[in-house]
Amino acid sequence: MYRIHLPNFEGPFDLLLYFIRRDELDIYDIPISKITEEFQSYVRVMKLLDLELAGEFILMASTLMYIKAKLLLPKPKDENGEEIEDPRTELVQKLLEYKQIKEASEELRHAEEKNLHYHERKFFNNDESAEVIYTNTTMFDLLTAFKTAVDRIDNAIQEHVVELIPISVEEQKVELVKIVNMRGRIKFLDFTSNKPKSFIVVTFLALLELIRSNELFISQDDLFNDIIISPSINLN
Amino acid sequence: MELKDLPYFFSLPKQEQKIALEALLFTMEEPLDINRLMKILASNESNSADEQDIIEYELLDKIGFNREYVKNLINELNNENSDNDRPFRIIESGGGYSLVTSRKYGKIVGKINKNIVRRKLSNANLETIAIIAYRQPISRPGIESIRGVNSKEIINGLIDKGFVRIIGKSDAPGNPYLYGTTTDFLKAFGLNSLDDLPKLKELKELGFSESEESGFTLRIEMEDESKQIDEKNVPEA
Amino acid sequence: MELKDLPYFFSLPKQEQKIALEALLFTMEEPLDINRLMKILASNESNSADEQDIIEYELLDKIGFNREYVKNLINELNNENSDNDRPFRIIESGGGYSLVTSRKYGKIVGKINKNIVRRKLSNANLETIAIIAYRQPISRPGIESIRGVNSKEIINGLIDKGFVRIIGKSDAPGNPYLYGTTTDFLKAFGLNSLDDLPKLKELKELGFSESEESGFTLRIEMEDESKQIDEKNVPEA
Repeated sequence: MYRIHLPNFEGPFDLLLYFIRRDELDIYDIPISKITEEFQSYVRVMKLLDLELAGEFILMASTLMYIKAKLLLPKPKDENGEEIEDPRTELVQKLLEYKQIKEASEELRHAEEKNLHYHERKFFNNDESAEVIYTNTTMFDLLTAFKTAVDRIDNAIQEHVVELIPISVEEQKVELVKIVNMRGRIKFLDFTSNKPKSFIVVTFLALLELIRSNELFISQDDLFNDIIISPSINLN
Repeated sequence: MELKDLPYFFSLPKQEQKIALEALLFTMEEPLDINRLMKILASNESNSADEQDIIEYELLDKIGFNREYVKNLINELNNENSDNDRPFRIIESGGGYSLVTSRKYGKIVGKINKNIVRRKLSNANLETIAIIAYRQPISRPGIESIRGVNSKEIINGLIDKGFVRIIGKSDAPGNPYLYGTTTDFLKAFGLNSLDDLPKLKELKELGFSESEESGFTLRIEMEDESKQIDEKNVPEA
Repeated sequence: MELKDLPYFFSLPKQEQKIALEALLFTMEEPLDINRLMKILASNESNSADEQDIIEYELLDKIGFNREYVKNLINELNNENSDNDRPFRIIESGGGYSLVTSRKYGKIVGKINKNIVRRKLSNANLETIAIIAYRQPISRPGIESIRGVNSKEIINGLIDKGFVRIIGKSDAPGNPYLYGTTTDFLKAFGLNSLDDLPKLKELKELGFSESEESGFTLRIEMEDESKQIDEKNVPEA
């Protein structure tokens, strides 16, 4: 069984933010029906590929449907005749909070890279004369250490069936761009038919990255039809 | 008023002070914050550094041996070590000063011995540690409500890496553990304390488009949070 | 016969080789004997230091990059560091090379800092003491079956540190010693008694019961043990 953590989308919020950024939507006024459709088609494609989708995506799809439905109803008013809170409010707040952290983590990435090559001294001779105070001796440090030890047995007991994936996402990205540029356009399901699941997964992940970086373009005649992959030409 | 004795360290020639400082930090297993460093340097052979009251800081300050003086020694030492292609530098990170390899030789050593190279965190890891860093103490449900996805494995992975630890228990139903960041996290990101975390953007700055013609006003309840984090100083063991 | 690639270390200018050697020893967790040192230096970026057979020692030897060459680098480095009043030296002791303070600066540091040493228990130490704390009385084979590695040195080290003591002998073949924790252990971890240890049941949050694929049997075993520990009150000296 596969449990896919898409490298590009850390979760449903990330995917939603991607749609919002791509289509230059106003985060404070999200067009719910449009984004619900986008989200659902993403979920459908994942299902089409027979990939097990993290439950959170399904949950988000239904949350979006719920908000959409609520927006269609006449807006309830409170006793002063003022409109009660927009059903999108909570979602927007969550998206903003997520975005706030996401942007901070990008800054942390720079800090990490800057400090990657500072190495500390690792070996200290035991100086018997000095009085030693250990600084990492709390109950929780102990608990964490015990957990790590027992986890290791846990992993050793598990049988690991590791499916070897002969190609990496990086390699497949190069390959895809080459093929698409050569043939003009390809159909995703054609391209991946009769291929092992691992190949399909890697291809799909490569495709997602390429779409994100605008190196390839995809289109679909209908939600359930094959995805057509073509070179990225500015069609707008 | 006069100093009975100049503390041993300050009685050394300045050049030797610098080198002694480097050697001192070499023997330290934990970063040394400026207060403890001053205490050690100002202690005399006769008194232990713990007898702080004996140390005549004010008198030392008067003759110019204060924090600025010591910080200046560190700067000069780093410059000399850089000019002479020496492999070590003193940096301020993880709560104080420590001696580490220079970036140049750190990179070289990493190429010779790949085992010491720190791998960069994955995006999921980075995102999660950012949430923990800014919102600590925070429980797993708290983390998951921001990320929108199950984060158990990621949190446990960060614990294994030594960047996150349990710092308590929540009063919320089920008493979930509360997580916080460690000194190793600060060190890996070159932060001296949590106050050094990059400031979170104001929510207003986060909007994607400037057009505010929408008919809805949003009640934003989060604006205080960034302030909260600045003020809060989560204790580190 | 020719070398495919000169190992990265030997491709550096000689002066940088010396300094890189100093930085390398700074980052090592234990003294490096000449064999392991050679293995690390001779490994190429492309191969790990473990793939010893790939390393073409003979060819390296032929072009002059052998043990004598490396020992000579160390001597030259020590001489230069001495001439320039640098505080560090490479010495051979405890089974290999390590970087230490020079005698002069070692003495100076000793005079400045007669202080309490702040140290962190290594993960191996922490893990072993956790196992002993939860599973006591436990024999060395018992500890090793959990850790998966030989733990003799670690256990002896913990005895030296005063955290662990022998509390009896097992009836198992060979009558191995049984280990338990001490009052110093309780003190260091801020516990009043072993009853204050976090219950194993609380590990649930840390991911024992929820991992669908993982050892069901293990879980059951552990739940029993937590009871055992609850009921059992291991005598403390």
